[in-house]
Amino acid sequence: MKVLVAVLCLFCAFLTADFIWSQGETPVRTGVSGFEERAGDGVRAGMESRGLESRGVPFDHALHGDSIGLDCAACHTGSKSGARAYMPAKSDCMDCHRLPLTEKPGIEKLDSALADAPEHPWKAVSQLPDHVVFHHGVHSAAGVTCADCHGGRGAVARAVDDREAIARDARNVPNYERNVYGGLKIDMKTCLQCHKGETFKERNFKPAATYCAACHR
Amino acid sequence: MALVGLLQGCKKGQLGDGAGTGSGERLSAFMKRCEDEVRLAVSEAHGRMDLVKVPMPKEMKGSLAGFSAGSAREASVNRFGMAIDLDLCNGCGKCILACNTENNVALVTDEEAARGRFMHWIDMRGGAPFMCAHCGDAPCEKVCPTGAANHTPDGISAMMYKRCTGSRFCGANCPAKARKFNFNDAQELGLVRKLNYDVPLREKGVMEKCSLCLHRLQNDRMRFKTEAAIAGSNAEWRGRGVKTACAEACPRNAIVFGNWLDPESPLVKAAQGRQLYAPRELAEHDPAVVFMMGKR
Amino acid sequence: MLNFLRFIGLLLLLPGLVALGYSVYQGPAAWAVDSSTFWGTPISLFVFWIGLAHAGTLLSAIFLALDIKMDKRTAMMAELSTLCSLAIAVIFPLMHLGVLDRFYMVLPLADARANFSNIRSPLVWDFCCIGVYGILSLLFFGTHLGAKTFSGLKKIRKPLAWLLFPLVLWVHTVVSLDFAASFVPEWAGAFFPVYFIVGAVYSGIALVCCILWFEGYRMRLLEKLLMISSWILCAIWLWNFAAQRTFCTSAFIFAGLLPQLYWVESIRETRIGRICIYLSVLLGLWLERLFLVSPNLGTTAGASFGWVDLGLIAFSAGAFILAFTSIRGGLGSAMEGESTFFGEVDSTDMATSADGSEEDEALDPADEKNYVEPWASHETRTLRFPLFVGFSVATFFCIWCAAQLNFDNIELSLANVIPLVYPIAALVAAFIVCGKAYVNEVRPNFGSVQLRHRKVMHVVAVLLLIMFGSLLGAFYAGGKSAPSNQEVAAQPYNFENTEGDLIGDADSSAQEISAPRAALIWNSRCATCHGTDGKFNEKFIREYYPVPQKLDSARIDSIGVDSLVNVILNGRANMNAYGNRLSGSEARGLVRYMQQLAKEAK
Amino acid sequence: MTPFVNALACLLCLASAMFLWRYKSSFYRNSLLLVGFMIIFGVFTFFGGEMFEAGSIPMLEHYPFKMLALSLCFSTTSLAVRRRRYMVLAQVFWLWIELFGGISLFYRGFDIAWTRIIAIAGIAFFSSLLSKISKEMEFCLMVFWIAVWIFF
Repeated sequence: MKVLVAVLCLFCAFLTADFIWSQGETPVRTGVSGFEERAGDGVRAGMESRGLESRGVPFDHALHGDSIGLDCAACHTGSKSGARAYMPAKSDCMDCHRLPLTEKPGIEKLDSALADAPEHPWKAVSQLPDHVVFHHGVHSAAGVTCADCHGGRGAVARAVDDREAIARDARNVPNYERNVYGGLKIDMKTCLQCHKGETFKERNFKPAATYCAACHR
Repeated sequence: MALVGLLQGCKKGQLGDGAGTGSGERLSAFMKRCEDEVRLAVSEAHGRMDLVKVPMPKEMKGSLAGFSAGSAREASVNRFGMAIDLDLCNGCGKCILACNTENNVALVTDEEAARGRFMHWIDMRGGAPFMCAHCGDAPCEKVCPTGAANHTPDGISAMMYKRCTGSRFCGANCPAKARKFNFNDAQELGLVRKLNYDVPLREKGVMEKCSLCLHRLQNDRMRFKTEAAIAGSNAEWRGRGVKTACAEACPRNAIVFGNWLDPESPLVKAAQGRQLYAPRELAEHDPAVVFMMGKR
Repeated sequence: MLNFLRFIGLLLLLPGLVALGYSVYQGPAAWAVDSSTFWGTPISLFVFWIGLAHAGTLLSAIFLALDIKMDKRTAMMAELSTLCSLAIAVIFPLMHLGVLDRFYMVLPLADARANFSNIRSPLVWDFCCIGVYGILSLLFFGTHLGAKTFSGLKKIRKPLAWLLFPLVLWVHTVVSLDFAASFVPEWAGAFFPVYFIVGAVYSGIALVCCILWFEGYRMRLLEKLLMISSWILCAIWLWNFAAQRTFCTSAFIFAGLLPQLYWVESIRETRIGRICIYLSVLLGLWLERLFLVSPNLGTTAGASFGWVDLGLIAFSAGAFILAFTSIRGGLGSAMEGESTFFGEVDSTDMATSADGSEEDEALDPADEKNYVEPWASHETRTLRFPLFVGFSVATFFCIWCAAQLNFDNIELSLANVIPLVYPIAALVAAFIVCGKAYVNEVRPNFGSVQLRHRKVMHVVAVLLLIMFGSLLGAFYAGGKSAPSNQEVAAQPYNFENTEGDLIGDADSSAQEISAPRAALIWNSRCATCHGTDGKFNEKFIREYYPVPQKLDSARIDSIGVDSLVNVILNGRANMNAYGNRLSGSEARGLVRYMQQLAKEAK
Repeated sequence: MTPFVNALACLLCLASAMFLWRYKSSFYRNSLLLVGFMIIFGVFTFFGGEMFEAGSIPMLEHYPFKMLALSLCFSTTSLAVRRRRYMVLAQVFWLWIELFGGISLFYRGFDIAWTRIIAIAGIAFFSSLLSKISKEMEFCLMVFWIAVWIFF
């Protein structure tokens, strides 16, 4: 009995302190953004807290993704070649949207919204700490897909509240610790695990550099 | 005139961020302060370097044998360093200014400046720039309790500021005293601006020193690896084409940056047939930043 | 006397607290350090107080281990002085740090981020040794106190003493390695272990003498040891001068010459004379530590000594006096044995072992081999077995260390981990010894303790466990790191080029970017319509867009590079203008890539 | 330091050990002797090791202390009581000086004499197991110490 109490004390204190200390410890919350049309206020508030801001242009990732053969890098320039994945500028949207694309109702509304939109309709604030180097391009070139970290499919499923899809997603992808978007929860531990080749074994990633200055400056 | 001033003031929004805005100082004025400080540091420079001859830096001894498969494979092919040509250098101090703006080096308060204590990563010693030599057998790294000072496989003695507790053991153990300690909270005092987003600002209480423009090398390495993977080539990254800020800024090209293990590197070419020197206290620690003078 | 001491302590402590607060707030800039003198007053205070901390246990434990009789009161005083000065000592290396809240990073445990401290550093050894020393001293003192209630605890005092004996010397050796392992010319010395320990023992004996003086009695054996230490230290100073050409004159006067006044009988036999000698020794050794830690102090190159430094000294002295007197007053007669001496303790009954006791100052029995009674079964059970377990744990620890990520590209020598071996072994062994004593002696007799006390003990135990658990949890969680909050809006024009290539004018359209880069740009910018392989993005094109021209080698060649670049940059028909998003060299690279794709498509 | 001077040092230790722990010699006499030896050893190292000629030779920094330890080792053979305990302690003292001196030199770029350290540790451990130290055993130990000093 006494031993039980002692172990319980130890364990509870450990968990509590760990929890308190690690509040806000995960600096990088990766996840696809912008289900403005469907998302409730909660998601929007969450977006704002993460420094994402949309200026009047509704956007749905589900409509723009694989269904029409578009790559993330088409809008998020740099996400497969550079250090940062940028948000699209209005001119990037207008590459396609200057032509009438569908007959769906509401397209005029979109057109007028686009016409009024500022030059940079979206703005994001980097969540990466200053001392961390994360190069999107090199990870993409090594075979890591956007959805591995940002949880593309899971996020889409969640957005439409498709429980079955969420379950399927969970079955297909190994059960790593995930953030609210279904992407990999990112902190130094998970970075290192993957770099050492401990996680994502099924994907045959090559082990990557693990010395400090590979990712820190 | 007022309009020009206003425009200058507006530019701040693009270049500098919140750091140091407490003073409300304009960027141009800040840059002027930086220049003045460098000028002061150059004019106050004293002391001589006691140089001894050293051979050309080679691979770091010993430390790389244990590289496991998971670690960087490029371990053995790179060792970055610099050579400073004392025949060309006239001690103008442009390298110091370039370094300061590139690496967001903090200014110091007036009384510290009066005592000659600057945060500059490059000091003027004996009329020539002197910075961390990135010793292959670095004494500072051995004694760092947290491992904040450590070596990359590419031969850079790197500093992880977030891991630094500021015990200052490394500073005490550096034979050349090339390390600087952040005594002030420079951000709070408005002594620093984030002129270069690639380099994080250092907080109060951590050590800093020349990083051989680590961020430039990191960026180039990432870019190279991305392109190599797309092209399907197996080429090793040799850091070709990268230059440090000081090397870039030197009007007489007296500072040459390169890869000691790459025969095509400008550094190896420049050092060929020249006599290399290092400060006496560093000579036995296998420095990667050396001085060139005269023919061999 | 106690009240007078408390008054003095308070008088020193209050201004000292101001200095302490100021220097914690201000950071290292507050005291005498600068960019050439990195270590200042806190470190010299640390070395000084840790030296004082040794003497108590050293005297008590070694006397016990070597069968030299010492009365309980003196032993308890010595142990208590050890604990108090240890508590003072650990404050200083902590406040010396530039970033205080990262002190836990020195601990050699892998945290949640797989970070591991650099166990090659003497500071890490320091941290561990002092921690273990603190715990063991506490256990030793606790068993001494508890022996009154639980007589069975007396049995483990001797095994604990044997564990402490090497540990005491080990700790100060490791402190000396902080200096000896460095490249600072004034600090480099392979003889530092001996040097430091003689200094520590010397100052510690002086402190115990002081305490006994305030208690109102004296111990001639300690005085003898004090004098002998002074001679040995002088001899070492001489050697220090020969080896390094440095000599601290003030320390020599206060700790070398003045104590020799002890030989004048009129001084030795008056209370004032004796206390002056003790205090002069303490002062001299403090000056020596200061001189050692910051050799440039006072010279033009060095930093200058200010009020904060004086305040820190006052704080340490005041806090020690207050802590010691209040615990002494609180414990009262619990510290005194049945046969308390009120008067002089003579050393006549110790003459038989006198030859041994003088070696002690400079001896370090490193491990269990010193427990010289051969493999008696009792001894094996009480000490050899725990030590064996301890050494095994230490060995496993070393192997585990070498497997850490930090040491992937550093070869970890045996010399890097040896200083950690004994503290770990001693800690484990001490826990085993005490645990066994708890199970065998304390628990069966627990009923005899008053109910109220039992409840208090339980609460304290639970609180301790909670504290330990939360510390562990906090350590494992690690610190936070703030996001950069840099705004990432749309891609800046021509950004990719300036990011990588740092030389050359990237914008001059005569140059051309590399093929892989062109491929990357193609994939993100052009593949939307033209397809990654140049054969259109079927899904998109069929549905929405007029079909663009097919990639055809002959056609591309006929149009020519320049006009194709023009099309990319300025647009034509359904083709968009990319002039504000791509540079000339990038467009040129894209054309080259198109030619390549067209060739492959054939 | 030449091997000859090193051997001479060993002889000096042996000679000095004769004076320690004489029957009925006082506390102060013994310690004064120790201090005197300390100084003699220092002077011997200073001149014999030619320290002032070659600048500072770090290997000699703890040489006088090693000599003192060796001398203590020798002297314990003549103890009347608790010979084994103090013999082991003296050897461990020697071991301690060698080990930590070696570690501090290791950080300054010198190799550690592991064979020497292991030899001393081994003999210290095994002499702790001896139940009775006979004259022959004493002689063997002394020969062993001298061998360690000169050859290892």
